[in-house]
Amino acid sequence: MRSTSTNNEIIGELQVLVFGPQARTVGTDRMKLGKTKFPITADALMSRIVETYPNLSSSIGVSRLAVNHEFVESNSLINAQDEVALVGLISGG
Amino acid sequence: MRSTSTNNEIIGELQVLVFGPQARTVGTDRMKLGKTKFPITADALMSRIVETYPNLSSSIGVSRLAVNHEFVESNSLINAQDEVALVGLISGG
Amino acid sequence: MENQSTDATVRVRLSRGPIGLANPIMLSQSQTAIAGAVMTFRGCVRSSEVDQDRASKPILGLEYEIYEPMTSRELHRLAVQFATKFGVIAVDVEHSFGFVENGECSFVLQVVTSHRREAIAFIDEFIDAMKRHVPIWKVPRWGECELSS
Amino acid sequence: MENQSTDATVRVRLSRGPIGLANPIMLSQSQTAIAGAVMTFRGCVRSSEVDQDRASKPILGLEYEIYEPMTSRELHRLAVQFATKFGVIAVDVEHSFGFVENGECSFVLQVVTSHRREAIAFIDEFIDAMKRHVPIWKVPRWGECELSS
Repeated sequence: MRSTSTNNEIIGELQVLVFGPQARTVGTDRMKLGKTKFPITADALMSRIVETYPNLSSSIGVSRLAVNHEFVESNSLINAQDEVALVGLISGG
Repeated sequence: MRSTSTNNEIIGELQVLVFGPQARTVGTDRMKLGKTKFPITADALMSRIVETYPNLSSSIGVSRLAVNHEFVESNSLINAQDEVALVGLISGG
Repeated sequence: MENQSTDATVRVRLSRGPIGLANPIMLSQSQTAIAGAVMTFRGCVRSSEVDQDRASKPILGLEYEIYEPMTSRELHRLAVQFATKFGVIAVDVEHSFGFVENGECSFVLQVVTSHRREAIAFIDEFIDAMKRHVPIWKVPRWGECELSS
Repeated sequence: MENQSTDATVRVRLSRGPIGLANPIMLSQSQTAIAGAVMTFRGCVRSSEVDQDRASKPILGLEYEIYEPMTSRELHRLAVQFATKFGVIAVDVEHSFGFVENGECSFVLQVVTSHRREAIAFIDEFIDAMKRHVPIWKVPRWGECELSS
């Protein structure tokens, strides 16, 4: 994670882990969102993901974000050092 | 089964098999109902069982009769040569 | 007592004494291809039973009585009935007769279906029906000293 | 994410590749004394899957992906949650990661309770919750020739 800090505001690239069918859809297991302003809410991050990877638009509605291995609410704040994963299209069992 | 026949009416002893807790209650696994008039309905037989073995009155309500290894309705007719079993207080599993 | 047919493989057994680990149901290749859920229920003997006064008392085990061939027939009839109802692929029912010590199992029900929901519904409804309709009786062997005077 | 405690024995494992017959849950003497119902659910890979066009197509198997340690944690959290809800004695969860060929099993859930109803409810609700909350993904390996040009 490379980031630059200006007046307490951190701007940098955010990597979001992605798995399974969604990883096949985007062609990577590590999505990269450049010039992300931290902190960013989960909701805002979801919007940025779909903007950057429009192929995910059909499955984003059944997806949630996990931050540091825990699901977060839509208004949770994500910081530059957090590990972020998109958890969608799960199908255990 | 010993029986005597008079004018198409058969009178004889009917043996009714009994199992499990009910067999313990009556102290036998083969109840004997003397001077039974055949054919007799299942309902009438149930009444005779309770008259003869009053200790069964608390469990007769959850009991059914099986004739020749099949459950019968209350108005079914039982004949002298049938194998009759009282099926109550069952608890498989 | 309608005449039912089913494509399910149905097996029923009565065994003297406790039932060990059940042998897995053997499936044909075409059955395996659609078998998504395999469920096994084991009913085991606990170390106490409720007596006539509704008090919980220690037992050594349970004595199971059956009434053959009616017991096997009723088990088979119910297995076919619910296998048909839920589109079951295969079912295997095994029940003990005679003495089963506490800690041991007296009943093993295995069912194979395409999806979980049918397997769960089959097990639930089959056991309910078995407890109402199948001639199997249990008698506790109480754990307290029996006077042998 | 409340902090839950339970007296249940809870075990969670993730295993590479298919899961064979599960090892029975080991119980203590005091657990055995009250264990009346032992249920096992096995989820197995069928020979076809529905593709994006809703058509059923043959597969060689399924590739399971997990996201550790979150996958284990979520499985454990749900096992404790529903074990507490249903007064479960012991639960054992095993799930595959990596490739599981069709005909093989990828998920085994064992639960021990005093009575049948809690075991059935546990299995039903745990699996529902798992399919909603636990990060496990499956990707079909289609059975048709893959061009290796």
